[in-house]
Amino acid sequence: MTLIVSELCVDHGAIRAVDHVSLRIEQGQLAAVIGANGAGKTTLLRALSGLTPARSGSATWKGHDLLHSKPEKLVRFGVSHVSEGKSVIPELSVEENLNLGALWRRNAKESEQTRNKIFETFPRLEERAGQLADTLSGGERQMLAIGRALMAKPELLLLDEPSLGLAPLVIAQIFQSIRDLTTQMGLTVVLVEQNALGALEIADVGIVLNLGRIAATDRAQSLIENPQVRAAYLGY
Amino acid sequence: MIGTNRRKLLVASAVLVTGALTLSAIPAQAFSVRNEVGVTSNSIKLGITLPMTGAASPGYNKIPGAMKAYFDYVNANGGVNGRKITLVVKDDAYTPTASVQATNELILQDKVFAMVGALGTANNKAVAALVNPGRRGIPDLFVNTGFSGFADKKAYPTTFSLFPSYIMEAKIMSMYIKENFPGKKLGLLYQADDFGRDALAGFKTGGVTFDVTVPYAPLSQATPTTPPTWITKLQAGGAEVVVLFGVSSATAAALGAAYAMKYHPQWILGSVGGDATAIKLAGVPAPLFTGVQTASFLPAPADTTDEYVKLFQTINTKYNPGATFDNNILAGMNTAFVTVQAIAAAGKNLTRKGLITAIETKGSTFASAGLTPMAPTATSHTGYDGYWFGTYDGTATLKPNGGVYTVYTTDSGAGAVAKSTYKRPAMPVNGLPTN
Amino acid sequence: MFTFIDTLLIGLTSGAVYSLMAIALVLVWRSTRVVNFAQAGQALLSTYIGYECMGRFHSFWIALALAMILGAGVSALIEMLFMRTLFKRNTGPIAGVAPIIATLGLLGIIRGGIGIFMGGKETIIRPPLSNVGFTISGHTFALSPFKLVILSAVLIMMILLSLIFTKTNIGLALRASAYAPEIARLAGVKVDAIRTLGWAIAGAAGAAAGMLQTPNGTGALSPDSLEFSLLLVFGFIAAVIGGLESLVGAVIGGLLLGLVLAIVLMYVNATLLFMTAFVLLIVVLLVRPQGIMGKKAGRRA
Amino acid sequence: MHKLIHSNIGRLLFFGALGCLLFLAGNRVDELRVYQGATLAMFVVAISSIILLTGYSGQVSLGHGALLAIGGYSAVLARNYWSLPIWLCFAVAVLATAAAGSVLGTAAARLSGPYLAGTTLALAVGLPSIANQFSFLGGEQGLLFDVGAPPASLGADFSPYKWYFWIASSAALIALWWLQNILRSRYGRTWRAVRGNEVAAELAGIHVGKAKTLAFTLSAGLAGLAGALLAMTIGTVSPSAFPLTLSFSLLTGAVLSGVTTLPGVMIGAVTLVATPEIANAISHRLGDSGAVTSNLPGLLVSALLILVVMLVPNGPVEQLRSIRTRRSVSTSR
Repeated sequence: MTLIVSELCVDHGAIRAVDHVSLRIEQGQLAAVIGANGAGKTTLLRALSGLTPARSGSATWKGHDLLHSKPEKLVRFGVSHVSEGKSVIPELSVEENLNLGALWRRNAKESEQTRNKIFETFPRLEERAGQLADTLSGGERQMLAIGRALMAKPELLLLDEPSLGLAPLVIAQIFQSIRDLTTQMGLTVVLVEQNALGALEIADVGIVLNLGRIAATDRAQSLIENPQVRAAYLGY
Repeated sequence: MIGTNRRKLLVASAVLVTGALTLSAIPAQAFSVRNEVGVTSNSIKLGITLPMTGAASPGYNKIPGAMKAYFDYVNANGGVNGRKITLVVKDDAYTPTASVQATNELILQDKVFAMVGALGTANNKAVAALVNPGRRGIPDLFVNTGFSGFADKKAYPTTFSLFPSYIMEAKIMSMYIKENFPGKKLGLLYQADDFGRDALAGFKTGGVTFDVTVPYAPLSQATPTTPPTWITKLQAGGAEVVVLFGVSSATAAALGAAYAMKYHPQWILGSVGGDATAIKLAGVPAPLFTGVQTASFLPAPADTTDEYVKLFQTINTKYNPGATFDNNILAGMNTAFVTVQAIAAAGKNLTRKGLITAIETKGSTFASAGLTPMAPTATSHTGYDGYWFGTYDGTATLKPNGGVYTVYTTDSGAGAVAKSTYKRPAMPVNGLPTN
Repeated sequence: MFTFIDTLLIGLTSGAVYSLMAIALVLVWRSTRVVNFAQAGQALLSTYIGYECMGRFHSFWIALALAMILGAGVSALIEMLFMRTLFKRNTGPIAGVAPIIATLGLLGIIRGGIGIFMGGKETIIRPPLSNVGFTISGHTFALSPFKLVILSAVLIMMILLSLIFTKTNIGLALRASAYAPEIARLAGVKVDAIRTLGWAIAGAAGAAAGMLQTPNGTGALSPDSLEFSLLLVFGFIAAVIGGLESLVGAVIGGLLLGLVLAIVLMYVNATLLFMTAFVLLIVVLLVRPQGIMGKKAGRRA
Repeated sequence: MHKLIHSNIGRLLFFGALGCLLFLAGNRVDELRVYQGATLAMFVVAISSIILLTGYSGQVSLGHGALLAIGGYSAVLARNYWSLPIWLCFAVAVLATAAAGSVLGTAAARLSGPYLAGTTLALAVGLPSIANQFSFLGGEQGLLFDVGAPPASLGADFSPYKWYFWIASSAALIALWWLQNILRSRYGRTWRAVRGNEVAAELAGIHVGKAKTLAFTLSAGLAGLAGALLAMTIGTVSPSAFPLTLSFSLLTGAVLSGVTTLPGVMIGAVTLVATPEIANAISHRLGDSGAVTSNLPGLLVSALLILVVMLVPNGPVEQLRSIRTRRSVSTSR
């Protein structure tokens, strides 16, 4: 139950976006991937969920080959990906967005239980269950996106920039829920974040990407304390 | 940026130059005028354009097969003066653009001796204006349209009409209605284009006024909204006799919609949309034809007592297998027959000029299946000039009213309508014209 | 008075036929964001299939069912063979236009193929129920048992399909795949299969349109008959008027188009058919650029 | 050398030289080819019009045939009612159609993809039927368009077809030259920006609606010219000269050319002109059955359309270019 990535390379046209990345994330860990814009964070995540084809290397989870599976298949192996930006469908209602995440499970009862649990975590979603997702605020949309991913009962959660475009207070709230979910549900989480400090504060381990390569990996706390990382990514 | 622009320009020039070179690489055809174009000592090449595909094609697309069958029959019997006739057929889908293109190909590429039976008013007009067979001296024989203008030799020096004009038809129909349905409420359903408007003019000259007139836009008969509205209008106007000047698909739609609304007036169909096989092909079952009347200038296609019909049926079975004998086949064969008659009349030394002179001088004595005479002269290229009326029975078989062909004749101008006294010349032996 | 009632009936019953075609177009649009011009060709092909089935089974209803099933199959096949590749390639300036153009090409191929193999043959489908209008107190109305079947088929299809779209899991998957294919995939929806399914349903609806309209008209079926492409144009106009997004809109658009056409043909000018359709479309779009039932600021295709 | 080609005067010289070459070519071939050359030039103009609209401003028109009809009819009316000299008739066609295009374009700018496609489709079906409503438009038969005999100074054997070819190719060359210039101008860049991303273009201060309307207007002007040329090459205008299939085949031509590349325009035009002939040759081989002969041209064009969209979606020219770019990128690395 370990996520093992080795020598992963992903090309974006003529540009190598992810360059020989190897990493290992243990079960139950929350790993924060940080780095500057264009460091290859999103591409790494998209490769892991089968959205972007990899050039070479390997990535396995529970013995499944992540690189050569379609995303809709990976969901069935317990890999859920919340993509960058507003990963909800504005034309659907909040409830429909949630249900979408559990369509493949075909077990209405189980799905309902999961949904109730998600409503407990994000009560705002329950209040707005019948509304179109289009009417939600940014933070609510992010909650909905994560909620939708959770509906699939994932074991590995790939989160892409959940803090994007949100107000500081809301960010703190979202980060806290991510931490809580990880602990409560025993999830393994890969969290890609521009907001490096916030991400490292809740993470167990941290990975710093630079121009597609791994610049540093360490326990999150150590990275926060690392003067070079602080200077380059944490801004103080 | 400059680089891409330059490359773009270079590519553009390369492509254009290649295009130009390709064009110029095709050698200009050498000129050799020993024989008349399209004629050799043992062959004659003719061309036709007509809709073989598209909305206007059903029915008409049987014509070339019938013409070819008759030519094959003639060829099998030694041809005309030892020359065998071939017919090159080009589809124009009933659009003038395609007619012009196809006629150009026939004349410039296939190098046909003459055009014969080209179909459609707008198409023939476009061809006459642009390809201009007249200027080139190319005979444009027996065009398949009732537009009266083509008989005008000044405007169309090499074009010959075959059909009576739509104006003649409407004038004759006026007389027929006045004689047979006096005092009845009259309705007219017509295609709102020159074809229908020619008919309107004819009815005006003929002195018939309609109580209800329903025009329809060409092609609109194919939509589910249109045909029921015709019937509702005619019904609301109380029309007891309805004249229909439209294409067969419109006739079919009208008969079907009338049946659905239990409306049973006396139908009188114009000759264009009055062909039973085309209407049946468009979905009307035979019983609906009972009592429907129509006009024609050829004998009824089911009239086996007619020597032409009998011969044409035999030829059709042998040389055009699989095609049901109907009015289109009859018309196609007759056009081919008149063509052969004309070519034979032009003599052994066949030239385009000679052919035109032969039709102008001898045309009115030509043998043909037509029950009225053809009337070409040196000044006017008029074709047949009359009609008879018949009634369909429950098996969609057309029979002349009263069992005999009563032919009315008139002209496209203000001339009166009269009963014809024309006696058709006997058919040449075996249906092979020799003079 | 009778004339006016008949005008309305003509409008509604012919509008129902446009609605059928519009439903098929809306289904494809809703599930894949493509305007499927091949729909007319598919309907033609399905109706020919239905005609062959009638020859074999001597029952219109069995033929209708088979035509719908096989029509769905053909449609699914088209999606898998052609459209799937085009959807995948969503870059380049032509990406938005390519599917439309491909469907135009398919339309040409289907019509040409049918022309070569079925051209010139006499193919007539007779209605299974009387198409003669009901007679009440001496007047025969422009509404027949068979036309009632068409009207109810339209309503049933609209209600049934709307329910499928809004109330079922498959409907949810269909909508999600159309709006946001990537998110749908990440949520575990097999988007490719769902899209094929959307096309299949549309193929069945188009087949129903062809099978019902042919005997409703003169009954004749020919590759050259403009019926189906005219139906496509009018069906498309109906769908656009209705807003493309909504099945209810498609039906409203079709009925409205039929009614306006019938009224204009009857009371204004009998030759104005095509212009009327155009003017109606322009008027509706000027007032509501997204169509009657369309949502404002819809996603770009 | 390339500086010369890049400059405006250079381009003018280039197109002039091209013109001379074309006219020389026109003297070398037989009448049918010359006639086809004129048709080819007409298609070049019509397809460029679509390329300008679809390829450079991202709007889809399924009804270009209707714009051609406006051009054709206005040229013919100018000739028949005002007896204008022929070149002025073409100018009238361009202006009248551009005016109609600006009205349409204003409406079109409000509509997104499928709604615009629907409107233009309805226009293509609806507009030609107007001719039936007014007698001065000649009804279904249409009106004759007499371009007039070639000037006597060209000699007595100078055939009318060659004259049409000269007029049509000059018009096509001028249109292409003008189009090249405008696409390189500020407007060209604006349209590319709009096509790329409307929102981004709007943020960059581009008035998207105005840019689209302008593209529609100019495209309509070109279509009007093509319509007048079409009227000339068939000698007449009538509703049936502008069927829905014309609109579709123009779109086909544009796709075969590659909707984003002007240089490819010849490919589309040549294909449209040559297909019937190729189809004829094939069906002749297959034994000239009526059904095959009649349906093959449509089938061939459609098959070609699918193949291009599936295999070389951006057109042969663009495809070649991108292969070359890719190669140069990979060698530079």
